[in-house]
Amino acid sequence: MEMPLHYLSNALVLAGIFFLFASALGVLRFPDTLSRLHALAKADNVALGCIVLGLMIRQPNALLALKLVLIWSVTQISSAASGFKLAQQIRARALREQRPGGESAP
Amino acid sequence: MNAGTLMDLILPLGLVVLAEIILRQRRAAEAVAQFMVFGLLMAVAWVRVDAPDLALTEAAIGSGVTGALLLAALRRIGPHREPTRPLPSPARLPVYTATLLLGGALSWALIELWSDPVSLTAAVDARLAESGSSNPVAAVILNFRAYDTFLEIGVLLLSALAVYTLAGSRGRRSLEEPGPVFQFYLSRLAPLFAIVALYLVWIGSRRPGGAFPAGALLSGVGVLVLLGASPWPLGLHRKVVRYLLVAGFGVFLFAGLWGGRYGAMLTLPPEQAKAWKLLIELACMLSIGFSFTVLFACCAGWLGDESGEGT
Amino acid sequence: MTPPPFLVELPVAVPMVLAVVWLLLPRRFARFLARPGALTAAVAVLPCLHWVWRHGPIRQPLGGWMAPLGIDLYLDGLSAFLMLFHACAGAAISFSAAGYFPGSDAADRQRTDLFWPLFFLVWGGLNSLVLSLDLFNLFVTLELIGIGGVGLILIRGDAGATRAAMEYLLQALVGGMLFLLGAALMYSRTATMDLHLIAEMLTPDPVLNIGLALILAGLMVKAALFPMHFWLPPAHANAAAPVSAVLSGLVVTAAYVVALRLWYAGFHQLAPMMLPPILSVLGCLGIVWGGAMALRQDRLKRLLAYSTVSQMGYLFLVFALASEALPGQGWVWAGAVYMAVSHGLAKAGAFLAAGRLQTAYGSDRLSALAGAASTHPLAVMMLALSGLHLMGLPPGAGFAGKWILLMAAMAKDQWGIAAFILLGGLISAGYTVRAVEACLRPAESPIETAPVRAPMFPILILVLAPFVIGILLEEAGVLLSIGAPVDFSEFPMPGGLR
Amino acid sequence: MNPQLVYALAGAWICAIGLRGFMGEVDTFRRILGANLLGSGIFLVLVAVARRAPDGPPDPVPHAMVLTGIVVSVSGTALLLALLARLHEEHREEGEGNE
Repeated sequence: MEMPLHYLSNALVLAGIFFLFASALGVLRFPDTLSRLHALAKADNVALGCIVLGLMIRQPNALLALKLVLIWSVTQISSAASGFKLAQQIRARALREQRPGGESAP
Repeated sequence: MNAGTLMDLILPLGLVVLAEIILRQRRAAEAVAQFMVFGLLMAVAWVRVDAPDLALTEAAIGSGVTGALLLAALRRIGPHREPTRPLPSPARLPVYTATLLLGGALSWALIELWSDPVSLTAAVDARLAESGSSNPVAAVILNFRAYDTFLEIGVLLLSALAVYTLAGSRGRRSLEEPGPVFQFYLSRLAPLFAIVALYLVWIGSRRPGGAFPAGALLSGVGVLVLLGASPWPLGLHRKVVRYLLVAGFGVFLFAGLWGGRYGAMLTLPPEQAKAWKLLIELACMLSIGFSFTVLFACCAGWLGDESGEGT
Repeated sequence: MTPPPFLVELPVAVPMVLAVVWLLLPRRFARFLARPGALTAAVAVLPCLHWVWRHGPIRQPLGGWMAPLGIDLYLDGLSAFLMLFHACAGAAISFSAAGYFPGSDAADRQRTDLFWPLFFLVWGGLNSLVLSLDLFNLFVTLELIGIGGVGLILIRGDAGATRAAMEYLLQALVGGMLFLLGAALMYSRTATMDLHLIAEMLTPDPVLNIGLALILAGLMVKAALFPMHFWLPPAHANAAAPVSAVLSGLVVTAAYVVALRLWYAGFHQLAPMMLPPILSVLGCLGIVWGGAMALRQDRLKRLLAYSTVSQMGYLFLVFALASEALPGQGWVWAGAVYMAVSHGLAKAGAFLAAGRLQTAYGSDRLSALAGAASTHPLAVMMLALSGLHLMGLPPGAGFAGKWILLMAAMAKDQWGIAAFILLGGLISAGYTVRAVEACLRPAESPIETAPVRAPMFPILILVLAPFVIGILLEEAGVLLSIGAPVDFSEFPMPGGLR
Repeated sequence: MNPQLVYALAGAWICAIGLRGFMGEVDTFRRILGANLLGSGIFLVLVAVARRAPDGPPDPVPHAMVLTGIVVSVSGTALLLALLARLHEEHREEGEGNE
């Protein structure tokens, strides 16, 4: 019974790392700020979710697992709030500038 | 070559390279972002070197508060600051020689030092029972070298007071009205951070924690409230502001004078030590949190003196 | 005879209690705390002085933990003498500052009132700096004084005060960090931060040399020795007069005293052969450079700031002159302390006098001060008297210090250093005469001057104090010899030491 | 050569880079970052030195010193940044004033 759980947690952590890599790639490659913000918020949360799940399997007792979930939920809330505020600022700046090209400064 | 030693090679090398990259950044905003990453990597380094207390404090203060201060000041300086013209080449020679000299001499001295590790671990463990806390670092901070911590809280109080002499800056609050999402976030997380801060202070005497990371957490709450709420009244003529600022230093001084009766200043008799230290840590947490909030407000230019004409 | 429980910590605790009480009091009562508070802080030193004079040095372990683990305060002749200096200068500056910062409207009053908590905390820090024996504790105290000094500079400073304060803080921070790096190396070799314990374990080994070099580099930045002094003139010239008096008189001297205490605690065996000559060369260059720049200044406060740089150059000569060869070289050590204290007192008095002239005439430009001698004769006389101490003319303590350094230089036939000492005296005579002559020139048209509310007697006390020390030189020598790390067998003054 | 020496050497070179940043840069903002790096380097050296003993708990005294050092260096940095921001505001006002 021990080994399959071991492999499962390794697999989950690896998946998390892959998502992290994907989000980093997204931030570098996407053209404008809003889509980069999108990549950052979405992929990071999924990655952290996978890693937390993978680690929870390894925890000796339930309290540590609960703390990991708490970490993940606080990150989830704060990235949502900061993502919203960032988007608000970017949109406000884009409206202010109203350049014909509409290209918002990063 | 297991993963641990591999990481112990990559992390220090990464820190050194990142330090050089930070200074070579063309735009200041990128330099600040990388400086915050540097702070977090440093926190990981503290964990690898068996210093959990420092990891907490470095992550909370080193990258959190310092990052917030850098960003706040940057907003007023202009984030796209190019470095002004670099030093003329003849002036760079002494700088580079001094740098290499310092780096080389330090590395050589450290290699020389590594052979015989001398430390005070035994001396601290011997007297740990009398100090009223089982976490050795908390014992050293609040008992054996309490005078250092007392003066350091004085340094923080001084920098907060010094910032008020700078006040009266007409920083314009150009932030839009905080949206409902931010209000929701603020109303849920601020109490959570406060509870975690209190937990850190409470657990401080047994496991890594203590007043400094807790204070930094509180300053995070303060910064959030500053970002969210309308201009917060921080004028020094308000009684609550003055009391919060001086709480840590005042309680520490009072405890020191109270201890003076037992022979020397800052003597905490073993039976009362635990109670006194909890009181001191709570007061220091409040003072550290509030002082960093005031420092953030001044860097952001919101510390106008509301004695009549506000910002 | 065990000392009373709270004796050593009193001069540190009283100013800090005053700062806390100032912050807790409602605004309208806080202003009445200034003068009585300064007096209590000054009087708090007398019991220590009395105890040291009768019973000798005390080593007070703070918190009851002994040296390697805890931090010790060490009350000896030198620290009692310097705390007396801090008390006298601090009280005089407080009485003068109470009149200097009237602060008319509310906003201005709120900021100038901040002078008092900052000043009391810096005062407590200075007393702690002189008492402490722990390297890391010295680092934290130096930072406390540095950041307090920056806060003081910003209180009603002139236009360039913000930039000067920033440069001062940058240098103070990095100087402190170099000091901490040196202390870290010392700790990693000897597992203690206590000066006397390190001194006992001192085997000349290269790691401790590097540590000492870093510590001295940090202290040289903070004491504004020649190559690292560029932050000092703008900072001291742009601050308000009482603040410049605190910075130039007390803070710079305290950083020097830490270097003196380190050197004589036994670290001089550690120093590599070429360190003392480097320090003396830098000292001589500092004397000439500071003096030459002072001669060229057109503003009085800037002239006095450069004079501080020049005088600090003098003080660093003592490291080259104090070597084992000299029999009973305690008096060289005492000579340096006399010079440091007389410079601190005279410079504080000079800055306060310059402040009076600046408020009266609206600017401290020498060309604008013509006719000052007729309208403000006492202030100009104070300026002249303090210049006299800088020159080192008898019977002041400045003269005693310079005379001792001169004789030590000749005894070790360091003729170069002796020549520079005399040259420095000539240069300081030059810029003093230049400043006083500018005030003596008759004004073309009678200028109405603004009323000056700061009292005159504090400046009188500050300028006359070095004379008092000069007269009581033997008692001062006996006081300094208590618990001193050097022997005083051949005190060269007439009558020597009983 | 146990792993902690690598951290100590890294700390030494971060100090060197921080000092170069402080002395070598002209822009004050970079100099403040350099001073902070110098501080972090010193703290890394101090804590790595505390971990020299191969076994047993690390030496708590340098840990306490670094905790104090971090708060001192951050309060110094905060005051520096407030001064720098204020300086830029004064220049901008002068700029607007005499244009």
